[in-house]
Amino acid sequence: YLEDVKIQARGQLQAVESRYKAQKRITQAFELEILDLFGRLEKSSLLKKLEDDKTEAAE
Amino acid sequence: YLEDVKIQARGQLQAVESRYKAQKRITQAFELEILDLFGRLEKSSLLKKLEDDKTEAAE
Amino acid sequence: MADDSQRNFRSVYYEKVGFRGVEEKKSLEILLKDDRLDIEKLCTFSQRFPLPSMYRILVWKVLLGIIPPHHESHALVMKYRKEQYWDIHHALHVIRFINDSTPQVDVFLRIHQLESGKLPRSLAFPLEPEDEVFLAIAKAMEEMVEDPIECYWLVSCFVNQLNSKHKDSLQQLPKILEQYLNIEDNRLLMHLKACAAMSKLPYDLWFKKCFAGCLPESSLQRVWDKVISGSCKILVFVAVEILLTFKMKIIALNTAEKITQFLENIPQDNTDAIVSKAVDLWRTHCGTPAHSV
Repeated sequence: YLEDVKIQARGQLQAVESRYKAQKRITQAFELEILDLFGRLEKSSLLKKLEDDKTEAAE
Repeated sequence: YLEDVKIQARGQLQAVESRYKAQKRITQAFELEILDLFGRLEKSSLLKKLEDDKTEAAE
Repeated sequence: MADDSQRNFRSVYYEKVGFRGVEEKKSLEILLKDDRLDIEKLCTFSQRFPLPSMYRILVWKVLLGIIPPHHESHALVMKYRKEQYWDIHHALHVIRFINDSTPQVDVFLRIHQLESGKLPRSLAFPLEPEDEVFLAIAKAMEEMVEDPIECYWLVSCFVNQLNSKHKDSLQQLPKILEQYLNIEDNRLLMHLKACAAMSKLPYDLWFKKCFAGCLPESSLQRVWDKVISGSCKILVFVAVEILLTFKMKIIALNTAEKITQFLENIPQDNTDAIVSKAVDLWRTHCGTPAHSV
């Protein structure tokens, strides 16, 4: 009977652990996304700056 | 002793639960950041588009 | 043992005279009534008999470890599974990998990729061969399972099972196929070899996708019963029976390309009989199914 309780507990624990691991994967994916978005934002503001400079130089 | 095992099992379950919740809070913070970055990126590309249109109109 | 063989004889008899499944269904119901499900007995059952369709999904979920043996925990564990599904689903929305019009199977793929740490950096990346396998299995499973969350878990755990437990055996299957084809129909094997078709048979469709996209779902699920309960060797016998069934057609074709193309699109009207024959052949060659892998 004791064995039974242990097996039952393990069954539940596995499911909660899997949910926790998934949440961790999400955090990792979000981290990458944030880095990527920062990169794109910087590139776009750099581009903008370059264009502004060009426009100024032309004027 | 059986009672013991049950208490232990519940303790483990709760520990993973609280780790899950902590992780979820991180995810939520990251989510806000991502939404913000998307917003800024869209604004900057919108701005760029507006300026491009202006330049084209001026030419 | 005597009891066993007698029972086997009886159920074969029932199968023949059309009472198929009456006794089996009852014995499965008894197994399913246990407070703690006996995984091994459930495996043995589904190795021996076709699962009654009303219990199939439940048995698959137990065998694939989606729900644990204890009845008492089923509701709680399914609640966790659901939350996990929606957590990832929502996250994929946030990073714009899916939207409201993304087809269900693509949603499943992205969830599975994220869970296994294989989400590509961009949506534009081409799919990997393993993604194609996942999608084929998901499309077939979608036809069998109504609830999307249940369906996702079944696909994901089935694919994981194929990639872990069955990985080595799956690679052996083409060779084993040749062995059995040699026994069953040497002339057909010679023809396939003469056309250099043996190396070009649709092995990915047969053994990696487990016939998803090849057989209609009603036949397919009877094959998957055996795979999920532990035997991937059944796949070889389904392939052998496909070859035997369409022998005349195959003999008439004389290039590997034509043969492969035909085998990738076999007629769908006779597939139930093919699966039944494959199960019989598997029994003949592998003895008591419970002990074969």
